[in-house]
Order: sequence, then structure tokens, then C-alpha cells
Amino acid sequence: MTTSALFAAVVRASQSDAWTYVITGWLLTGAVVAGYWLRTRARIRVGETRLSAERDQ
Amino acid sequence: MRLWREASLVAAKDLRIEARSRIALGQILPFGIIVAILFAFALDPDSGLLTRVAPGLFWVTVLLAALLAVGRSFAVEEKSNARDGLRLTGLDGSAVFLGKMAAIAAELFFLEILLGIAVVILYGVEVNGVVVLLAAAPAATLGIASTGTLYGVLAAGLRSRETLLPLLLLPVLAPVLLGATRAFEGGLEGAPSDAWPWVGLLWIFATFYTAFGVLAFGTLWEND
Amino acid sequence: MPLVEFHSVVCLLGTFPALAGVDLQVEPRDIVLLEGPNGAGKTTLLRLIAGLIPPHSGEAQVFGLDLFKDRRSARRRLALVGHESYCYDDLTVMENLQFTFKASGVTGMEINSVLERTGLDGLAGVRHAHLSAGQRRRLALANAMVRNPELLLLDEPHAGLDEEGRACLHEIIASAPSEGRTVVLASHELELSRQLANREVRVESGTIVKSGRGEL
Amino acid sequence: MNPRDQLLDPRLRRVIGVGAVIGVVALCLFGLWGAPPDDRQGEAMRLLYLHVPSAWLAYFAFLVTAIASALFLWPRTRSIVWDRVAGASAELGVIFTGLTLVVGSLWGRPIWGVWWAWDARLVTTAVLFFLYLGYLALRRIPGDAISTGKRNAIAALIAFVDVPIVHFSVEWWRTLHQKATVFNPELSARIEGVQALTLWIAVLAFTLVYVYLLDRRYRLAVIDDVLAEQALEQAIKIRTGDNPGVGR
Repeated sequence: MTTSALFAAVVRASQSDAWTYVITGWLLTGAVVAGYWLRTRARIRVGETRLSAERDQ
Repeated sequence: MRLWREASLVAAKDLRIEARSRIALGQILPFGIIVAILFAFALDPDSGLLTRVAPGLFWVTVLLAALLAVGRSFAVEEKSNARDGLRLTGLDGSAVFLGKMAAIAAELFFLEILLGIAVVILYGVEVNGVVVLLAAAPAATLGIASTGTLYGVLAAGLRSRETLLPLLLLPVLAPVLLGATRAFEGGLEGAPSDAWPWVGLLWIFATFYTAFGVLAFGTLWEND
Repeated sequence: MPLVEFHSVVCLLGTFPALAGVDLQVEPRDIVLLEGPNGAGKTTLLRLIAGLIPPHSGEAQVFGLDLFKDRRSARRRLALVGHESYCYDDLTVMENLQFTFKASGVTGMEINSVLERTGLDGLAGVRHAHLSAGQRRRLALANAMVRNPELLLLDEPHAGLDEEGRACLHEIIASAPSEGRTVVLASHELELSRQLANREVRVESGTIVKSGRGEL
Repeated sequence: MNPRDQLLDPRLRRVIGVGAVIGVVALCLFGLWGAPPDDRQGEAMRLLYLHVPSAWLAYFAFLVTAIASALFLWPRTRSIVWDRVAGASAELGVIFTGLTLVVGSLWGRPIWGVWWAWDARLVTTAVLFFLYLGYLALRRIPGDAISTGKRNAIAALIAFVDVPIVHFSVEWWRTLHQKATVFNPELSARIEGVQALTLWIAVLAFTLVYVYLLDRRYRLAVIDDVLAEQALEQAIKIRTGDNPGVGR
């Protein structure tokens, strides 16, 4: 079940359009918060590898 | 009081430069009137809408003109590095703040009078409740001048100051625009009792940021 | 107690270490010549002494005041002549000097005598914008002298001055010790400056490499 | 690892991280499935479980920024730690303010039929968003640590002082036009029982997420500073290293 299939299923399940807004809102919030966390974590990893590389010199 | 002597020295210097260069009168005032005319183009003049929203358009124009006045006030210090000269005199930061703020406020107030006359003529506004207008305008002007001077020095010397100043200053001035417009509407529609609370808000805003400037300006002014 | 006392001072311009560990002492009534290649950090050193820029690390004292704590109080007793004139375009020579004079709260100095010493007496009513580059250099010198400084910092003051201007400059520097004034002079005009200086300091790549006394 | 390099103790951070995950899962279960739809608003009510906590978190984040800025300005407590906390918290504040606005308009569409309504709280949040966007723009401009720290701290305080004034004036302005606005989310949603519980879970989950992200963003700021310091030492070596050789 790819994510797009899952998303389509959820949307179809919601006859009333209210559910579309609810799903969009929740997915968007999740995406933004998770995106920010992953981006910060990735930049920390890059920084720490450069730091340890510098220390080994 | 040494502070007031030094502050009036700085204000006199700024106002003499303005009198010589005629930037506020020769460029910023025409800019204001052009903006007022552009609003008339945008809104259909004979629908009576223009008269109703005249206070709001007036104060938006004043805010835009204030951006130019603040920019000009600190551009003067950049030229031939006059800013370092002013710092080298050892003047106290709060004196420089009050001086520059007073000069900007004077220019703005002078601007508001002339722009006000233009708006009254262009938009066909019949003026009453003058007491409220005279109570609100100085408060709004001091509010704009104090935050403008604070952010002016904060952005001075930074590469992107022309674009940074509006982004920093306009959101902070949202309550001033709200208060001044509502106060003017109350005054003009002959319902001053509605206007007085907004005048109070404007004076609180102005006093607060003037005090904030006196305390914080020195630190910002010394930053290179 | 030396007027200026620096130990391994580092100073940044943005992220560039303009001064990378400077040790310097300046005694009262000294005339110190700072020489060295362009970009060595002479200008930064003078601006640091004047308290215009913050030191990053090390120990830095001017008039006994720690520059890390207070960069402003020492300014009342010093003046800096930089590459720019520090004046306002729309004001006249006299108005610029009067503003500096009143703003500095100085006593014991007469504006007209400063105008004469710098050869600007004929230009008092001329606007700064209308002055030539050379005249602005003289105005920069006058703007400093009008404050009757105990410590006079000069950043390449010879640049742009004509014969008469240089004569005025020399008279001011030469008479400094007798007027109780100390001078720190950054210059590339080594022959001229060496006639005046009693100490020479070589600055290279942000540090002081040679410092001699009386090497005339 | 000296104390300034970590905001939270690693063990505490892991606990908060796990707590945040549990909170989010619970929020999804309750928010999307557990809590019944509101009798008046229907399913759209589920968006409030995001809108209300993110609005609360935005204010809280900007309060943290203001306190950290004040501590940085106070000479005795001045430390780079507070400048980093102020920056990290403001960044999160702007994200939560943005989410509040977007989710707010997503909620407004089915309920009011409009993407945006000049409701007092939404207007205040919008002004807040741009207020701190300017602050973040100012923070990006480099310079000497102490002087930029002071500049940022003062800008943060200028912005924070404006928040109550904006809130007060906008509240006045909007209630001037509609007495008790039916659009007011709290008023129209008589929430109790499972819905109230869900809202509390949401607030808790959001707060844990905020604290965890604050620590991570602080850690990133530490690394950026250390790398900058190393680059500086390198530059000093190069600057003085070639001194005896070619006089530059």
C-alpha cells in the first residue's frame, strides 16, 4: 500500500468534504514538524562529522 | 539637564541638514501626495467610499512616508562616515536617540499637516472633532518616530537595510495604524467618545517605545 | 601608567581576524609611527583604540579603561582622523566644527584658532559637499583638533594633503608633546613621519613584528 | 562536552523524545478517531486539536525568546546560551504561528465558508508571524557574537513588547464590529468530555515536541558556533602563519 494509495483511500472514505480539510491539516502539520526535525537532525550530523574530522587532523 | 542639551543639539543638526537639503519637503511630501492620489485612482472617487476610508488611507500614506524619513535620517549618518564622527564625540546614546527621534517626529508632523490638507481637498472630507485629531496625531507621530529611530539604527550599516527596515518596522506599527485610523474616524464622524480610548492606546504606545529607545539605543548605536 | 595597553588582542571584521594578537604600549607624550603594508591592520588598530570596534579577545585598556567593559568613556579624551572626514555634506565647515565642539563638551580650544592651524580660515562658510578631497582631509584634522584631544590618532593623514596642508599637519604633530598631547600616526610617508616620531612600530598581518624606540 | 554545549541532559532529552512520540500517537488516535465529531461543527472540529495548541505554543515560544533575550542583555547573566535559545525558540515560534494560520484557515473554510476571516485571534497571529519573520531576518546577518547578540536581543524585546499591544488593539477593533463573534472557535465549540481530553493531549504532545526540537535546534546552533570558531582560528593561523614569508 503506497502512501498515495493510503491517502486516496482515506479521502474516498470521507464522503463529507470536512474530512478532506481535516486530513490536509493533519498531514501538513505532521509534514512541517517532521520536516523541520529531520532537517535539523541532518544538519547536526553533518556538523558533527566535520567537527570530529577536524579533531582527528 | 545635559541630556536635553545634547538631544536638542542632535535634533538641531538633523533639522538644519533637512532645511538645507529639503528632502522631506521636496521629495517625501510629494511622494505622500502622489500615494494619496494613487489611492483615489484605485478606489472610485465618486462612490463616497474615499471619504469614508480617508483616515485609513491618510495614515497608511504617513507610514510609508515615515519609512523614507527614517531611511533618510540614517543615510545622512552613513555619508563620509559621519556616524563614527558622532560616536567619537562621546555623546550619550539616549541623547542621540531623543535628538534624532525629535527631528523625525518634527518632519513627520509637518508632513502630516500638509498631507492632511491635501487629503481633505482630494477626498472631500469635512473636518470636525479637531480636538481628537490634535490629540491623536502627535501620539501616533511620536510612536512612529520612536520605533522608526530604534529600527533605523538597528538596520543602519547593514547591507540589506532598505528592505529590512519596512519588514521590521511596519508589523510593529500595526497598532498605531489601527489606533490612529479609529481615532481619526471617531473624530471626523463626530463620535469622539469612541475615539478617546484609541488616543489613550496611542499615547501608551508612544511613551513605551520612547522609554525603550532611551534605554536600548546606546547599545545599538555602539554596535559596529 | 601608559595611555594604551594591549596584550595579545584579537579583533574581528566580520569573521576576518584583522588583528591576530597585538601587544602595544603607548606612553604619554609619545609620537608613535605605525608603519606596515596595506591590509596589515593599522586602521583596525586605530579604530580599536578609539573604541569604535569591539575587541574579540586579549587585554585592551585605553586611559586605564577596559575596552571590553566600556568603549565610550575614553572617547571624550581622544580624537581619530580616519580616511573619511566624519562630517555632514549639507553643513558648512564652521557648522560641522561647531557641532563637534558642542557635542564633545570641550573647553580650552577656540574654533577659529583650529581653522587657522589647518589653513581652513577662508572656507568657514563653504558647505562640506563643495570641498575638494584635500580640503576635506584638512577638515578631518580640524574636526579632531577642535576637541583638544589628549590622544590624537591619525590614519594616513598625509594622503591628499598639498604642501601647505602637510606643513599644518607637521606643525600640529610636532607641537603635540608640548601641548600635552600623545600622537599615534599610521603612515606610508616614512621619511616625513620619521622626522617627527620618537617611536616606530611595524605592523604586519595583524600583529606587531618590530617595535623600536628612538630609531631615527 | 562542557555544559554550554547541551541544553538538555541527553537522558532527559531521550525521555522527552519518547514522550513526544507517545503524545503524538495518542493525539492522532484521539484526534482522528477517538473523539466524537462536534454536534455543531462536525468533523472540522478535529482541526482545532492542532489549531489551539500551535497557537498556544507560538505565544509560549516567543515568551521564551523574550526571557532569553532579557537574560542576554543583563550583564551578569549574559551568555551565548541565551542568544542561542532565543534564536531557536523564535524559529519554532514562527513555524507554529504559520501552522496556526494555515490550519486556522483550513478550519475556517468548511465552517465559515471563507479561507480567512478578520477574527481577532487570527489577525493577531498574522501580525505576530511577520513581526518575528523580521526578527529572524535580522538574526541571519553575521557579525561579532556579542554585538549581534545584543542587537538580536533588543529586536526580540521590541517585538515582544508589541504583542500585547497588538492583541489588545485588534481585540478592541474586532469586537467593535461584531459583539461576541460567532466565528470565535472557543465560543462555538462547547467542548467537554473526550473532546476536552483530546485537546489536553494535543497541548501536552505539542509542548513535548517543542521542547525536543528546541534542544535539537540549540545543539545545531552550538555546532555552527564551534565550526565558526575553528574557521576563525584557521584564518588567524593563515593570517599570521605567512607573516615571516611574503608580507601581504
